[in-house]
Amino acid sequence: MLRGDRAGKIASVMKKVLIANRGEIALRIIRACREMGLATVAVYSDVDRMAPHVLAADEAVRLGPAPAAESYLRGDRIIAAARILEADAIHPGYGFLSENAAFADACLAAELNFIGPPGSAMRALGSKTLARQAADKAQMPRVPGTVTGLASVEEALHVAEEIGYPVMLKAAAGGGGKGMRAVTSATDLPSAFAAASSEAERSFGSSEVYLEKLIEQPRHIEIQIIADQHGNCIYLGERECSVQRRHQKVIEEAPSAIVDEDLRRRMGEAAVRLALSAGYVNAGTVEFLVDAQRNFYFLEMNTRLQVEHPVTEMVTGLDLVHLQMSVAMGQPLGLTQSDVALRGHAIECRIYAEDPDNNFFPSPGLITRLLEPSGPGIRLDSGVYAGFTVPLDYDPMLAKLVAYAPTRAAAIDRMLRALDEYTIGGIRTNIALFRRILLDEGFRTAAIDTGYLERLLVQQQASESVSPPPEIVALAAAILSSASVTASVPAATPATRWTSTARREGLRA
Amino acid sequence: MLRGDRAGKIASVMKKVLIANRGEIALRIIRACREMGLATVAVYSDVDRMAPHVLAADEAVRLGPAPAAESYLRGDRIIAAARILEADAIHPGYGFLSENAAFADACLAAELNFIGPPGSAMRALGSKTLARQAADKAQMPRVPGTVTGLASVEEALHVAEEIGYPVMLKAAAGGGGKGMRAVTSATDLPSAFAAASSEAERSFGSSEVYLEKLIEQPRHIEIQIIADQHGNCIYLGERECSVQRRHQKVIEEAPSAIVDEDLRRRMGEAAVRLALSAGYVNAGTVEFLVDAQRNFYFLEMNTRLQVEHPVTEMVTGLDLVHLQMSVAMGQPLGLTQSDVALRGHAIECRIYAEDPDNNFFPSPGLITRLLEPSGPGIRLDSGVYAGFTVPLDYDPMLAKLVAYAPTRAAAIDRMLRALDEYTIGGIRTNIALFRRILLDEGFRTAAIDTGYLERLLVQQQASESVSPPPEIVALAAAILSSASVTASVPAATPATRWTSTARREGLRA
Amino acid sequence: MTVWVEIAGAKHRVELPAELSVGGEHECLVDGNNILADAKLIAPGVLSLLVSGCQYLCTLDGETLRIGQRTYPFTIDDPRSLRGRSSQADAASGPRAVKAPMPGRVVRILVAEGEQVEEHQGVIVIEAMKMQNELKAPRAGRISRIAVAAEDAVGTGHILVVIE
Amino acid sequence: MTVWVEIAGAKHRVELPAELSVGGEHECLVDGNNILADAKLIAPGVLSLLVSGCQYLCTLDGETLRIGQRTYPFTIDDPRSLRGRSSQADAASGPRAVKAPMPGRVVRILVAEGEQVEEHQGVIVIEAMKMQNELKAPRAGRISRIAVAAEDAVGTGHILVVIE
Repeated sequence: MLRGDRAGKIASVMKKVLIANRGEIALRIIRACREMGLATVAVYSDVDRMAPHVLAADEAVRLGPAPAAESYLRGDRIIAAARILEADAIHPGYGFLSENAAFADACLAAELNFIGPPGSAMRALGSKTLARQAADKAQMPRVPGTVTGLASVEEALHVAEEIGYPVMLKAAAGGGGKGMRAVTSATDLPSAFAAASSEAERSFGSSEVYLEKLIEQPRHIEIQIIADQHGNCIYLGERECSVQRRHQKVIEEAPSAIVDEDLRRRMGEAAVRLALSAGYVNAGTVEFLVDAQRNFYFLEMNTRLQVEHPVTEMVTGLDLVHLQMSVAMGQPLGLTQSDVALRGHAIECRIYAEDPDNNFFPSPGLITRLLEPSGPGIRLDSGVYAGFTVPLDYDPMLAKLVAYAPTRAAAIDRMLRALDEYTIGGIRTNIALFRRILLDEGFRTAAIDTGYLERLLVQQQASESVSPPPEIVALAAAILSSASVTASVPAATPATRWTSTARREGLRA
Repeated sequence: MLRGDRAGKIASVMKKVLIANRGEIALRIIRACREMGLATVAVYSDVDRMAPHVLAADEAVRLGPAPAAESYLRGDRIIAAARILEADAIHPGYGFLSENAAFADACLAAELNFIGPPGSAMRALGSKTLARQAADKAQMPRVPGTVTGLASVEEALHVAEEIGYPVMLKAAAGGGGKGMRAVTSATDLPSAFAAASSEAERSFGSSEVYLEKLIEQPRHIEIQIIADQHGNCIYLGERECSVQRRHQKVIEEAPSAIVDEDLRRRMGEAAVRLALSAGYVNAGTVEFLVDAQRNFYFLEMNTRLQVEHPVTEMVTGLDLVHLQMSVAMGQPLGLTQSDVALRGHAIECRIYAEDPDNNFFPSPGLITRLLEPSGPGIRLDSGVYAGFTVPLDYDPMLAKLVAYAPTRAAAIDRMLRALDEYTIGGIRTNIALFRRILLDEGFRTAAIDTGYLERLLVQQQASESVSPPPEIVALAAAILSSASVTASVPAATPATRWTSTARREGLRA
Repeated sequence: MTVWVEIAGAKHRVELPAELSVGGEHECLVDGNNILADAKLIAPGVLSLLVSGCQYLCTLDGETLRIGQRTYPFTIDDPRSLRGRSSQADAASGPRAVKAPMPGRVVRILVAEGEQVEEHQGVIVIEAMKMQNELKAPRAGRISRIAVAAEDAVGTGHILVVIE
Repeated sequence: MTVWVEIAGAKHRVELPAELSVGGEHECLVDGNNILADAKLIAPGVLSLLVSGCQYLCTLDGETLRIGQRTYPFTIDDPRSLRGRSSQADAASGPRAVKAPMPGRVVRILVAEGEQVEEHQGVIVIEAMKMQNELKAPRAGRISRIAVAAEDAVGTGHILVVIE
């Protein structure tokens, strides 16, 4: 299972890592490198010169203008930078080039250690249709349906008849909910097929769609695996990510409230079988849908570190990025399945720059004030600071707030406490939305599925019981407003012409 | 073992907790209350109106002027405040009134639930000589020596002859190293006895001294216990606190590198026996000295929550303050000894406002800039914020930084990473000192005892290998200095007359 | 100093003493009721208000006040304030502009000048943070002006399209 | 603009361009050597310096510069700077003052005016943060003045005792 002599040679000299990403995940990886005594190289686009990941790195290289296609997606420039600065490894993070098999291959060709699976494993498991074939070979339960693209609407009608309505049309190259259509009867299928195909073509450059039985009110539960170069592969428990909006995860937790030891073992062993069948190395995640009867169905595999990996770290006590590096250096895992035990409960909230009160519009811009939660059981992986201008060019995730406690109920209450401490001024965020979810009886009883949040959002919001009297609110507003106009002395730490220029530059971008 | 009907009645109505403390521990307790749905009352002295614990509380009451004797030690005012604001419980934190049996009794008399042990248990275990008698009854190993005060120098000479030199003279009412003298021969004993007695008289108002065999190069290792009102008592593993300066703990960790399962069980069972023998309820710590042969000797019991409790929380996954509250409400522990397992390793650094480069002089004052570490495995329990003026009236601890990782080596390296991220501007701190300790081979190999740090401090400091070139340092100094004089525009968030006034007030205090 | 504060449709008259900066408690009048308040500014825009033992940590973010986790949009009617009454420009009749609700880039313009549109009909798509957002017509009418072109960068409040 | 910087006894001549605020790299001269630097002020007193690919996060705290975890005390010789050269007042001969190294309260005065003291003899005890600190005589001599009394509050640099 070793990746050959060349990979072995590469792996043996890992001293400097280039992090081909930005935001909180780049910072998180830089921190892991520092903890392991590895030097770090950050890359940045023009709007990210002052981003936290650049400030945390030992070295930094400009990639290009703001748009990702001209910067963070420029694999050629990233590899060139790694060679110039003599980095011997590249960590891709998530998103951007992390699941690009050609980039993984190019790294190998440039004698750079790509911290992730080999390109071949990515290809085998990256396409939804290929992955479904691999899942069948690994005797993994999956949602009934086609494993290859549908040639015509006639084939779609035929398959749908066989597996029974309702069914779901999905883009083969897709993700993020695009090119998806739920169909409840044969009459609706032809138009849905045309719409899904054309949306898939527009979004992914391929009109290929396939068809699956629609699982009603499914939960999204995924298994974290990690494999070394010596054929060892273990699972690190599950994460439940059923709280989603427009197919984007909003809250994740570990363990799942509905997964018991037996189900965990069966899902975990299936995930490990799939990974081993494709020669998988490094960290990966196998996603499943779980129905009301706790049947699980293979959904897809993510061949990279996931956004929500911290909840797994909290309940296993392990550090996934450290493990990724060790594995990439050719070291054996040093852990067997029986060494992995889950303890307590962890919840993660994805803090986004978006306005829940206004159609969830994105809200980039200057962060004028930042009060961050901390203390017992709280972990904050943030990618911003007060004075940083959040660019409009990348995804709106500002930070991940994680709460750990002995029980799920205590973790929820701890998260509420931490959210109360969290203030991000200058831009809109979804912090208040989490409060609403975490106080909701449905969430608290774990009565959640992938449609849960959308249902909650159309409900009337209950007003909270405790609230300051109106005259206190009026008084506070009056005092704070007066204070802001009676400013007459210079600030204790005067801003300089530089700062102001920098801010203007940031805002102009 | 129930504390009678009256205590039962009190315990059943816990809805609002007054926190009779300040700084990071008050904030930590307020956070726990919030997580448990309990309302909070902060108390403050004149210099603490803007302290973080006041800003975090639901209600706040002024106690008096800055000196602790006129504010945080005024039990009468604290109890009066609790009655006026209808709090039903008081958490004393550590220090101040936390080990004051009369205050615990006064709370009970005022029908307030004191979150800690009953006054009777404090009395039995609080005095060093009484505690040694209790330890003997509980068949606990202790350092050979007298259990009562020495009547005369003749008795001292007689006892020293019996147990063998070297011996240690200690003040019975003492603590913090005062009234202590090491004696290596009979010739030195009379003068040392006179000196220790008079120092004890001056420091503690009692000249009573006792005598123990001197344990050479001992490690300080302590056992955390928790007991409920129903006679259940368990131990939650050990903490090693051997890194001390002037008998003050500087770094603590859990578990101890030299404690194995068998030693942990023997020390833990001894600690539980002692607690049960005195009718102990709530959290407590039994301190031991451990010699090079891993013999352990009872030192003393701390009848309260300890500063260093977070390292125990990290490795057990439990929350000690939550448990304290549950126990005080009369609930059974809900845990047995076999439920307690240690996982990974945690280290705590006590961040002090003091200047290691200048005799460790205290350094109170305005915090002008604050960059705090966070991310994987990092917990920060802080009692300050940027813009807060650290008063000169209380102890110099600003925050506790805790690092958790699967192994001791990884926890050390993680702590180094976190210390690199930590900047406290405006006052001096001991942050750089921790870097020195954590890079020292002695600490890294756990070759530590209570004299370790003092020995390290007299050594020449090795210069670090990696360092920016001098021209870069000069350039940075030049640019930052120029920037601070060319300030020509108002700050983006102008300070107001209020802020400035507030800061002047803080500085004047 | 007297300030009028409008919160959730209700107007409150607040009288503040001239010098709140001196330590201790101050008498403030809210709608004629005396409130003894100990107000401390912790940082610009962050206020600790202590009234009858209750402590409120209040933060200001633009035109929104936050106390605990609750937020209160408000307006101030004070000649010395930087914030005047809310703009009356967006009246129900007359030309209505579709403005950018956030900074972003124009992806597609879905209408042409002179075209008649329905209320809630999509008129323009702008993109920020990998999200495309279709902006709708606030009322039925005729497109009198298209102020931007595809690929243009726009800031919050930037006028995109005007409907008459 | 030319600035002289003294670090660890060595003086460096630094020439900065007049306008560092425009984005990108700038030529700076340090001791005559050209350094191409991309300098960004992140916040007041916090600078990110990018030179030949290396990134240095530098923070200023009083007269001390910190880069990474290392600190460098320095002085600036620039007429426009707020910080002049370090004071020459503490010369080896002449009267020497014992100053408060921190804010605190005077606990005990261990000497009397006119008394002869040895070098390193304790002269005064001040207390802050629950710690008593005995301050020593910087040289042998006669106590010419005691400027404070027990229980006095003192600030950093406050003159306590003068030795002639």
